[in-house]
Formats: sequence, structure tokens, C-alpha cells
Amino acid sequence: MLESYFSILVFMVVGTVVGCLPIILGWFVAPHRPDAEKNSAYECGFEPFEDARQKFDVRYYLIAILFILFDLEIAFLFPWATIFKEIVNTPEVKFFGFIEMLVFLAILLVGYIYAWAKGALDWE
Amino acid sequence: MGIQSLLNAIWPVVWILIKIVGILLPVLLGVAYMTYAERKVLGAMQVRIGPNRVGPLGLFQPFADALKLVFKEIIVPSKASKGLYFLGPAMAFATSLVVWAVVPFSEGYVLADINAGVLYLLSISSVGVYGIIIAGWASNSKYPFFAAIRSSAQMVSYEVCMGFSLISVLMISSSLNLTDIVHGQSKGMFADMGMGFLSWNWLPLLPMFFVYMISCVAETNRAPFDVVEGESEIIAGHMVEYSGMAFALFFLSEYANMILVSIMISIFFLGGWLSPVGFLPDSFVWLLAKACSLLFMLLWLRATFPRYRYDQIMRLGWKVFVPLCFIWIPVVGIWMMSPINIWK
Amino acid sequence: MFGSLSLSHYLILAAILFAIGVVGIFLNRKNLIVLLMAIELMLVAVNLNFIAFSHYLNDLSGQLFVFFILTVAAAESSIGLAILVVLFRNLSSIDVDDLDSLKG
Amino acid sequence: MLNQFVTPDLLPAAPEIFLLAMAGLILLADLVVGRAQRWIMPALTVIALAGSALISYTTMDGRPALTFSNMFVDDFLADFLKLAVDIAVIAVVIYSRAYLVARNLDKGEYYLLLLFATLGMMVMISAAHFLTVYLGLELLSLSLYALVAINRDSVRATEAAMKYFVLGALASGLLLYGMSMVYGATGTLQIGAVAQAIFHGDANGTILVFGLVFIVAGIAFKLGAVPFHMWVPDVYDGAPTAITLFIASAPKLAAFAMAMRLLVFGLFELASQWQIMLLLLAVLSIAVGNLAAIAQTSIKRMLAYSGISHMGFMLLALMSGVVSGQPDPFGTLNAYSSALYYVVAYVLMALGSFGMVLLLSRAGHEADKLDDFKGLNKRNPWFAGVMLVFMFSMAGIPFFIGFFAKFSVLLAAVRAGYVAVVVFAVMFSLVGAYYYLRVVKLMYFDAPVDSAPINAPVDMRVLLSMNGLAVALLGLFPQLVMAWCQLVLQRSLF
Amino acid sequence: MNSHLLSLAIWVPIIGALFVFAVGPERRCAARWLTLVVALAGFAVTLPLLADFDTSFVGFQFIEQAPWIPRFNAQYLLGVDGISVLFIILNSLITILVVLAGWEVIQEKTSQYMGAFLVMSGLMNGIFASLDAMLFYVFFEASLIPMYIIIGVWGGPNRVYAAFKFFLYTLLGSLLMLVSLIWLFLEAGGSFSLVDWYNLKIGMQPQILLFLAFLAAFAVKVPMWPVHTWLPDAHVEAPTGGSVVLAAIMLKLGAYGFLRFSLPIAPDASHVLAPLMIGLSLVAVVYINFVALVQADMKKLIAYSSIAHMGFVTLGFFIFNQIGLEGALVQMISHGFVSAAMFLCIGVMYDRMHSRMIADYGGLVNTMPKFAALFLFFAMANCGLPATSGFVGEFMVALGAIKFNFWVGFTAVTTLIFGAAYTLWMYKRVAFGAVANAHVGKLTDINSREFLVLAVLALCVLGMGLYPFPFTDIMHASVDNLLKHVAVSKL
Repeated sequence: MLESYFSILVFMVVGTVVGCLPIILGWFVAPHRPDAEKNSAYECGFEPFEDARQKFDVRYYLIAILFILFDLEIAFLFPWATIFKEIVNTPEVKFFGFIEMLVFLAILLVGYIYAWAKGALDWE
Repeated sequence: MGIQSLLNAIWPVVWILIKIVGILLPVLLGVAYMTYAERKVLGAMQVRIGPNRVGPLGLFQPFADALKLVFKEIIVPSKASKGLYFLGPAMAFATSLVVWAVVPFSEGYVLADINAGVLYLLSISSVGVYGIIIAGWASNSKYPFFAAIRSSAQMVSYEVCMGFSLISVLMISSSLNLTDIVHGQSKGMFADMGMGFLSWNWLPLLPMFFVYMISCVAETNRAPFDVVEGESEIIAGHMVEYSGMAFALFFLSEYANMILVSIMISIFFLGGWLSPVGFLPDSFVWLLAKACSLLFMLLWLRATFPRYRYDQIMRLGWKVFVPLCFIWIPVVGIWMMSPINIWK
Repeated sequence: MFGSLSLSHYLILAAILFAIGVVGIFLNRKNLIVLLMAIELMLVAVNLNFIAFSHYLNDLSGQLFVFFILTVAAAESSIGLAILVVLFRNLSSIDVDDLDSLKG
Repeated sequence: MLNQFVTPDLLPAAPEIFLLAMAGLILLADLVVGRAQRWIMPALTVIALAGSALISYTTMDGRPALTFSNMFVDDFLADFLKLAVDIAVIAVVIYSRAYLVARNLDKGEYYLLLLFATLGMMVMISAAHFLTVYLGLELLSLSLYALVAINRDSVRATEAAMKYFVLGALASGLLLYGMSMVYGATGTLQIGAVAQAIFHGDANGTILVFGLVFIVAGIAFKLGAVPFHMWVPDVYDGAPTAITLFIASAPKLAAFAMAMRLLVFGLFELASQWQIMLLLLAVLSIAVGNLAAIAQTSIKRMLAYSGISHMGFMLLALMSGVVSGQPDPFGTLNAYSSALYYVVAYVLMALGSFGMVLLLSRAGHEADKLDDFKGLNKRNPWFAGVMLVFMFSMAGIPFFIGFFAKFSVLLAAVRAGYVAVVVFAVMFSLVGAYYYLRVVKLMYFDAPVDSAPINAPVDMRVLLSMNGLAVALLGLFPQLVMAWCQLVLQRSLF
Repeated sequence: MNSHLLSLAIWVPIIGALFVFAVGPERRCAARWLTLVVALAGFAVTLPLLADFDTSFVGFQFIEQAPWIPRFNAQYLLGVDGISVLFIILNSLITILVVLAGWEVIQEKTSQYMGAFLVMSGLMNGIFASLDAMLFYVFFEASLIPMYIIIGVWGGPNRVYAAFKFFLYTLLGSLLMLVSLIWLFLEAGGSFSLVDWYNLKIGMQPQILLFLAFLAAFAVKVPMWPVHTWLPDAHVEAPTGGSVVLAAIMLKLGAYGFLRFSLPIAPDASHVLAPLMIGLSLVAVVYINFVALVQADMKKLIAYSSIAHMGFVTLGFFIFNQIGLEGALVQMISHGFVSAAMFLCIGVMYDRMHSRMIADYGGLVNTMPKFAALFLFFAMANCGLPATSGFVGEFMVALGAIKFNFWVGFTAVTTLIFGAAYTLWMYKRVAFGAVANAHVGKLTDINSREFLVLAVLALCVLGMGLYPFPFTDIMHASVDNLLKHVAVSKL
């Protein structure tokens, strides 16, 4: 098992090298004649009006939070989903295993409805 | 003794490296010809010819492009954060390659047959978002910055849908191992009847299949979800300030991702390398064929659909797909609990 | 290849990470985001500890704990970021040194 | 493997389940309730809390019941503390409503976060597993961070929230690190099993003690004991008073429960080690809390420091449970029930004194300066009297509950042989008496600077008066609560 | 034997006070009359104590017993012996007088003022009646609250300082006592009963520590030199009623504490430390007398004289003979009357002139003859003239002291000279001579209410001075018993 992960590690190293290689290659092979105009930030031909790193809409932040939330819920669903067949085939926990996750989903759903109704999902 | 043991020690590494090259080369080649195919197909759909000068039928066009890009100057904007500026594309490209480590091409043809394959896939493709954010931030220019934020918001939104839709796949296949997931699709009533394609996951999980597929399109920022690079609004998005090979890396990673998601859709929903009908053997060719059809579909989408507005994209993800998944998980659950469970 | 790695290696690594996190919280006077990262680092160190112990004890509950720590850590950082956003709106700064309206 | 799974008995967790269900319901109700029917949210919240309290009360049969794979325990202690928490939070809701309405903060989120924080406390109280402790703690803490920042436009509040968050997260980190060490040493996360493992000597001592240090530090952080108290004054001061009221009251019960569960139920065998740590924390808290409180001009900060010293007293009782490494059932019971009694008494007093600050505040006026209490006796003799009761009770002057709380703590400590520490503690409670007396002085001896009439809703007036009467009557008949505390711990510990 | 007299003596005033509070600060007249009724009722319930007291019985009478805090085995245990019964009656009587003294003077927050004194009265009865240490302590400390309020709200210009000083000084002492009470509780195997503690065997070192802890509490209260400094401040700043209660009753609490706790619980330590106590007492007597001589403020002067008198009392305790001890007790009661009267007299003047400075007065006898006569009588009593109660106590203590050691007795007796000096000198400057200024010229003599108050006290002083035997009779058996008990080593 660990061998497989080792090959993944090797792949990661190779992938990173391959990822960086073209840039290095381009850096050495390509011409290099910068000038002020060329190096200025693109803004439809104008001089940049203000710092590019400005405040942005808080809704993006909301989306990020919602993503974290749902992604984590999914993380909890994964193990359950993986053994769900086993749950179904074990009479002792068949219903408990299912209803338990329904409760979990219901709580998630309540939160989802709340977020929706509060306008966290709107982009108008 | 010395050389022998040294060989023994490094042989596995060498063997792994050989396998990696065996995966990467076709992928890169596929990427190269994907660009070519895209231009040809789009050309054909728009009644043009497409690339036809370099080599027969323009077949060497990708290499010419690559060569051109290598010799193009890499411009570093004066206000950019240097280190991050290069890290962005490298990261985007590297992640799009590293994912391939767990992809099974056929029975046993997989570099790392790990039990957490799905998790690995999801986690590495999540890392891909960083490349875009870093690029947008590092450029220190408005268009890349906003594009990066937009694209990351879009990608994470659809990641939720992807993850959600995969839950039902996991429920019926009971494994996080990609090979097992494919195996799971080889059984069933229809498979016994010789109509394997009806036993694949796409049929019982039809809504999830669509959710997953469309999410994949959105995840790769492809048309009609390509607001991130929507020229009319935001030029080339996070890639505005990039040129030469740095730009090429983004480009390549996008195409690598396209191929990847096609293969993933095939594996999760379309039976991977399984043969659609009983009388033909399972083979890598099937996977290739399925992936190619899906890739063609991606191009077709681009040629057919107008670009979505950003708010429409977000609405589709959060207000349509998520509730659909909410409904479908209990539905599958009840189905499996009921006597008409088909996944014993 | 992996035999040379023992439990104490993991523990020492975790301890170092944890110490970096704690020191980061106390010494950082510049940026609140770094502070949040230091907190995450602490939790990562804890996770490493749990997983190392779990592996060597051959007991799964440690890894289970990590699962929950990850989740809670995410919730924690999203609340932390939310507070940060609000703070930035009020203060137009995220410098630690600018947090001085309360004479702590 | 799955057939070994025991379907959990949900009954022991009924108060939590009910509260969660109600919280979900209130979450949805918040979506449909208009601004015109603002009263619905607090009413539903009180119903939820009262229901949960009722369930705790009816299931108080004293037999410890473990459920959820031994992660959750429902014993007498849990039921008692849950009942106390529910009642305290109901008081918080009633006290804070007018304040929030005046500042337009009475949003649904407030009540929801309050409920979730309460749920977190209840989980903490019933925890029988490190994971449950952690989850309860985080549910509480995260809700509190958000509550502190609920007034988004206030620089002070958001700053307080940030400080609270950073230090709180640090505390959780320390606690977790300690837990991981204990896990490594004992190979289990179940609190009872940890105790078993240590008892049988199956644990690695060094790692265990190493972990213990971190656990104690985490607990001290949550209790706000010196030297981990930095957040207390700032958070109390910066947060809206209604939130301060909440932070200062019910969570102390939960923190006490956490300390009990971890140190007494789990790491009792290490008592000789944690005793010294708690002793240090207690002594420092009593000293620093009382000294720093004198210098304050804000009543919220003053009460914050006084709270620190009160927690010091509580820790004094907690560490007196074991005499020179030898458990002695009477002394142990006495010490822990004293600590419990102290916390209950403190919560009662803190509710009242912060409730008074809320009573005096109105739209555009916070009344959080000590000078705002000037001449209260002229403005309203009854509430001046009630505040007098709270202040003298906090100072530990007899015939109020605070005295008997201090007394039983000191008794436990003397019994454990810490006479010198007790003398030290009473000397500092003399220092403490000074600043409580100052409040009385402001109310009675000084002329009012602010002569606005006190407009508080009737429910708040009545409850505050009842709060004051409770402090006074429980001082006359301390046995009423004391007997409970003793019985609770007797049934839960032995 | 199971009467509820003591409970009534405690709770009638306290419950009555609640009603007085409820009257509200605005309705002064109602508050006054209600208070008077309660105070009278409070006094009335104490009279049977005197009537039914069995002077031949050794031990505690009128015992009431009920569980209070079972967890600490603390009981609601009340009872009196010959020592304490007198103080309860004294206290109840003084309360009536205080109410009358404040009748018209207190115009602000009248109900609170009156109520505070009632609460005070009840609490102090509680102190004298408790036989359970926990109960004693609770009453002991709780009595600080009303006094703090009385000084702080109705006091003079420097009242805040005085109130804080009073409270914190006293609290300091009593907290140390609390620790020793806890220690004793544990030592006695979980009992707060004083009777149990009397029979407890305790080693020498713990005894000394206990004694010192009790000393801290009681010495402050008495007050003994050098922890007396709160008293002049408190007296000067307190309203007349406050001063009266302080001098007449509160100071006795400390002395009473010595008899109830220090002597019987730590007899060996008491013997060992007796020289210290005698020394401190003598310092109080001599040094404080000198201090009193130079006072320009009448209240301060009387306050210092109280300290000196209380020094006499503590001296009487620690010479360990019957006559000394009884003398000290008589002195306490006498001082209760006399100092109360002196403060009331000063109050009478203060109400008219709003000054306590001796220099502001002169020739009072011309404008206020009735008052001057009574004042003179009390001044005489204060310096211990025969036929006044002050003489009896001081004489007995002096006798005891001389028995004990001539030089101790001699030093103590000097107080008679000094006391006479400063009291009479003050009186001379205030009352005799020509009318000093226009203000004095305009003074009116005492009205019937004031006369009543002073006359009652004058009768008491005179009666006790002429025929002290009923008082000594009552205490005889108990004092005897106490001395016997103290003589037995508990090591």
C-alpha cells in the first residue's frame, strides 16, 4: 500500500519539475528585453488608476464560507457513503445508519435553506 | 555487491519513473492534439477549415505553437510579486499532471492503485484553484485579480456539486478506489443480459450524471462557463499578464484538465474501460472512446452555447445542483434499503 | 525505506510545528492573517500527533479525532476570517498593532 | 464489524436533541418572522431553553448513563449543570432583550447563536470523551466569537472578538495538543478509559504529564485564570453588554464541567501534579484579579477582573480534592461540591451584576462606567438595594450566597492543608472588598450625575429583583443549593 | 426551655426593617413611627429574658436549636448566659434611643436610616445570642453592612474615607478569624458548636495562632491600640445615631469575642499572651488618654476616651480574677450607657450649632440649663465619679488589677485622673463661662424628646452606679464558670 503512495510522491516530484521546466526553459531561451511600458499592468491602455489589490464584494467571501461548510459536510458523507452498502446489509444498523445520515442531511438542509433565504446565494 | 544492491535500491524508483513517463507522454501528446482538435472541430462547425499549413492537414500545428511560445518573451509586470507570479502557472500545470497518478486506464493499468483514489482526485484538483488565485494575485493587475476571485468562487462552488454528486456513486460502489468503482459497474441485470452500458452508473444516477458532467465543464472553466476568460468582460482573466511559456502552462493545464474530467466521467458513470455490450471484450480502447466522445461534447458545447452570465452560473450551482443532490442522496438511500435494491 | 522513521520523529516534528504556531501568535505584530495561519499550524501539529499516535497504537480513534479537528478548524478559520473582514471594515487595517482601542 | 455496533440510546441526550431541534426550528422561524413580531424570537428561545431544562430536570434520576459509544454521559452532574445553564441563559435572554432592541441588535442571529452556544455547553457538560469535550467547546466558542462581533459597526466589539478568537483558538490548540499527548500515553480518548489506563499503570508517565500541562493550560484559558486571562477584560469590555452578560455567566458552568471531566474524571490519578498547577493558577488569579480590578473605571472591566479572582477561588476548591496524593472520599466530595457551589453562586451574581449594567443602559448610553452608578439610591432605591446585595455577595460578606461559596471553598482548602494559601486568599478578598464597596459608595454616598428614569421592561425588572432575592435568600438558607451540589457530585463521583 | 425569645429579639427588628424600607424614602413620618413601634417591640421581647433569667444556672439559657447548614453541621443555635444577656437588652434599649435621637434630625432617606438601625440592632442581638461559630461569624460580618451605609450616607464631610476605613479594618480582622474558625471546625471533627470547641484539646502552637487570629478580629473591633485608628474617624464622621451604636454596642462585640472565643478556646495561649494583652491595654489606657487631652473635637475626644475605657475592659479580662472580669463586664455595660449618652449630648449640640469643635462653644449653661445639667452628669460618669455606673466598673477592674500586680493597677488607675481631666476640662470649656458667641446665645434648650432620651440614660447610669448588684448577680455564675474553665489547661 505504502508503495503506491510512494509512487504518488515520485509523481508529485516529477509533476512539479515538469511544471517548472517550461518556465525555466522559456526564461533562458526566449529574448529578454523589458521596458517600462511593456512591464506595466494591463488596463485597457490606461495607466493603472489605483492599486489592483482592492476590496471586492463580500459575496465572494460568503461563497468561500459556504464552500468550506458544504465541502466539510461532504467529507463527513464520504465515509458513510462508502460503507452504506454494508450498513444496508447489516440488519442491526440498517435503519439507524440511514436515518442518522438523514438527520445529518436535515441539519445541513436547514442551514442551506437559511442561507438561501438570507440571500447568501443571490448574485443580483 | 555494491552495484547490485544499489540497483536493487533504485530499481523501484526507476520503474516508477518509467511508468510516470508512460503516463505523462501520452497525456501531453493528448493535450497538444486536443488544442489542434479544438481548432479543427470548431472550424468545421463554423464552416472553416482550421489549421492546415503546418504539416499534412496542419497536424504539426501544436508543435509549431509550442515552439513559438518557448521563444516568446516572458514578461514580468513591474508591480507583480515575482516568486508567486511564476508559482501560479507552475502550480496549475503541476497539479493537472499529478492527478493522473491514480487514474486507472484499464484493469491494473494504474500507477497508484490506492483506496483513497477519489479523495486524492478531489484534493489535488482543489489545489488547482490555488494556481489561479496565486496568478491573479501575483499579477497585481485588476483584470487578473478579479478573474481569479471569480474563477475561484466558481470552481469551489462546482466542487461542492461534484463532491455531492459523487456521494451517490460511492453509495452504490462502496469504495473510494477508482478501479473498484469501475468494477462495480460491470455487474447487474442488464450486464447479465449483455447490455452492460445499461448497468453503468449513468442510468440509475441520471440526475447525478448530469450534475457531475456539467460541474466538470464549469470546473474546467470551459464554455459556456468560461466567464473567467470572457474576452468581452475580463480579457483573458487571470492569464492577462502572462506571456510565453508561463501563459502556455495555464493553457496546457486547462486542456489536461479537460482530458482528465472526461476520463473521470467515464470512470464514475460510464463504466470506464468496460465494454458496452457483452460480446466485446473490456479494453482500454473503450475508455479512450468514451473520453474522446466526451471531449468532443465539450467542444460541441463551446460551439453551440452562448456564455452564461456569472450570476446564472452561481445560481445553477447553488440553487439547482445542490438541492438536486440533497434530494438524490436519500432517494438512492431508500432505493438501496428497499427490496428493489439492485446493488446487492 | 520507512523503517527509520519512529514515533518520536513525528512527535518532534509536531512539537516543532506547534511551537512555531504558538510563537507565531505571540511574536507576530504585523498581520492578523499570519496569526490565523499560526493557529492553523498549531492544529496541523496536533493532527500530526494524533495520526502518529493512532498509527503506532493501532487504534483508529485518533484519526477519527483528526477528521473532526479538520472540520472544526475550517469552521474556526471561517469565523476568524469573518471577524477579520468586519474588523478591516471598521479599522481599515489588519495590523496587530492597530488593535489598541482596548487597553488589554 | 458493523454488527458489533450498538445503536445508541438517544434518551440521555434528550435535552440536547430537543434544543437542537428547536434551534433548527427557530432558524427557520427567523426567516418568516417579520420585524413587527420581534417578540417571537426571544419567546421561542425561552421556550426552547425551558423545554430543555424541563427534560434535564425530569431525567435527573442520578444513574449515569453512557451512550453514543461511551462518548456521552448523562449523570446527575450533567443534568444539574444543564439545568443551571438553561436557567442562566433564559435570564440572559430576558435581561438583554431591551438592550438589544435599543441598539437594533435583536436579530435572529443573536438568539440562534445563543442557542448554539448553549448546546455547545450542554455537550461539554455531558462529555465522556475527548472528542465530545472538544466539539462542545468549539460549538460554544465559535458561537461566542460571533456573538462578540455581532455589533458589526463597533470597532471595540470587533477588536474584542478578534482578540477573543485568537486567544480562544490558541487555547483550543493547547487543549488539543494536551489531549493528543494523553491519547498517546494511554491509547484511548474515552475519559473513563483514560482513567482506567492510568490507574492500571499502562500509561507512559512523561508523555502523560506533558499532556496534562497543556490540558490544564487550555482549561485555564477557558476559565480566564491568570496567566491565561489576557482576553477576559478586553472581551468583557469590548463586547456589547448583553453579550458580556452571557460570556460571564453560563460558560463558566461549562468550563467547570470541562475541568471536572478532564481533570477529575479523567486524570484523577495525576491529581498530585495538577494540584500544583491549579494552586499556582488560583493564587495568581486571586491576586492579579483583585489588584487589577481596583484600577478600573469601567464596571465591565472591573467585573471582568473580579471574575478572574472568582475563578481563582473556584480553582482553589478544585485543587483541594486530594490531600497529599491520597484520595479521601469526604474531602474530595466536599472540595468538588464546593467548587460547583462556587460556580453556581458566581453565575447567579454575575448575571445580576451585569443585568444591573443592562438595566441602567438605554439607547445611546452604555452605562458601563463606574460613575454611571452614582447616586443610584436616589434614582431607584430598590435596584440600588439589589445591586448592593450583588456587590456584598461578590465581596463575600455574609448573609449572601457569595459568602457561603467562599466559605465552603476556604473550608475545603484548609481541610486539604493549604492554610497559608487560604490566609493569602482571604487577604486578597479583603482587597476585593474595596472595589465592591466602591460601587456601593457610588450608589449610596454620591449624588446622581445622570437622572434619567430607568425604563426597563417589566419582565426584566421582575427577574432582576428575583435574582437579587435569590442571592439574598440563598445566603440565609445556603443549604438549598449546597445540598444539591453535594448530592450531585456524590452520585456522579462515587 | 424552648422559647423563641432570642429569635424574636433578632428577627423582629430585621423583619420590621424590611417594612420600614418598604415605606419608601419620601414618607418620613410613617417611617419614624413604624420604626419606633418596631424598636419598642424589639425591646419588649427582650424583657422576658431578664425576667426569666435563672441566675443560679451555669451555662446557656433560652436555647434554640435548629439545623441550618447540615453540610457544615452549622446550626441555628441560640442561647445566652450571664455575660451576653445584658448586652442584648442594652442593645435593644439603645436602639430605641437612637431612633428617638434621629427623629427630626434625619430628613434625608429617613426610612433607610431608620431601617438600617433596626437591621443593625437585630444583627447585633444575633451576635450576642449565637452559640454556633458560623452563625456568630455571619452576624458579626453582616453587621458591617448597615454601619458602612450609615456612616457613608448620613455622615460628615469625610464620611467616605471613614466608612471605608471602618469596613476594611474590621473585615481584615474578621477574615483571619474566619480562617481560624474553619480550622477549629475541622479540628473539632466537623462542628461549629462553641460548646464543642470549649472542650477541644489544642496544642500550644495552634492555640497561640488561634489566639492571634482572634485577636486580629476582636482587637480591631474593641479597638485596642495600635489598631484603633479607624474609631476616631468613624465616630467623627458618623451621624449621632451611628456614633452611639458604635460606641455603645459595636465596641463591645470585640470584648465579647474575647470572652466567647479567645479565653475559653485558647486558655493556655491566653495565659501565655496575657502580658502582651495587659501591655496593650495599658498603652491604650495611658497613651490614648494623653491623645484625648489634646483633642479639639468633642466627638474625637469621646472616641479616644472610649478607646481608653475599652482598654480598661481588656485589662480586666486578662488579669484572670473574678473581680477584674466582672468589673470589666460592668464597665462594658456602663460604657454602653455613658458613651451613648455622651455622643447623644454632642449630637444635641451639633444639631443646633453644626459644629463639634470645643472652641465654638462656651457658656452653654446660660442658654441650655437643663441640657447642661444632664451633660455634666454624664461627663462625671465618663470620668468615673462614684455613684455613677462608670465608677463601679473602673473600681472593680482597678481592684482586680492591683490584686494581680500593683504596678499594673497603678498605671490603670491613672486613667481616673486623666479621664477626669479631659472630660471635665472639655465640659468646662463648653458649658461654663460667658456666652462665647452669638450662635451659642441663640441656642434653645432641649425639647421633651431629647430630654426623654437623655433622662432614660441618666436613670440607667445612676441606677447602676448606686446599686450594681442585679448586674453582677446575673453575670456571676457565668463569669465564675468561665474563669474555672480558663484555669484548666487544654494542652
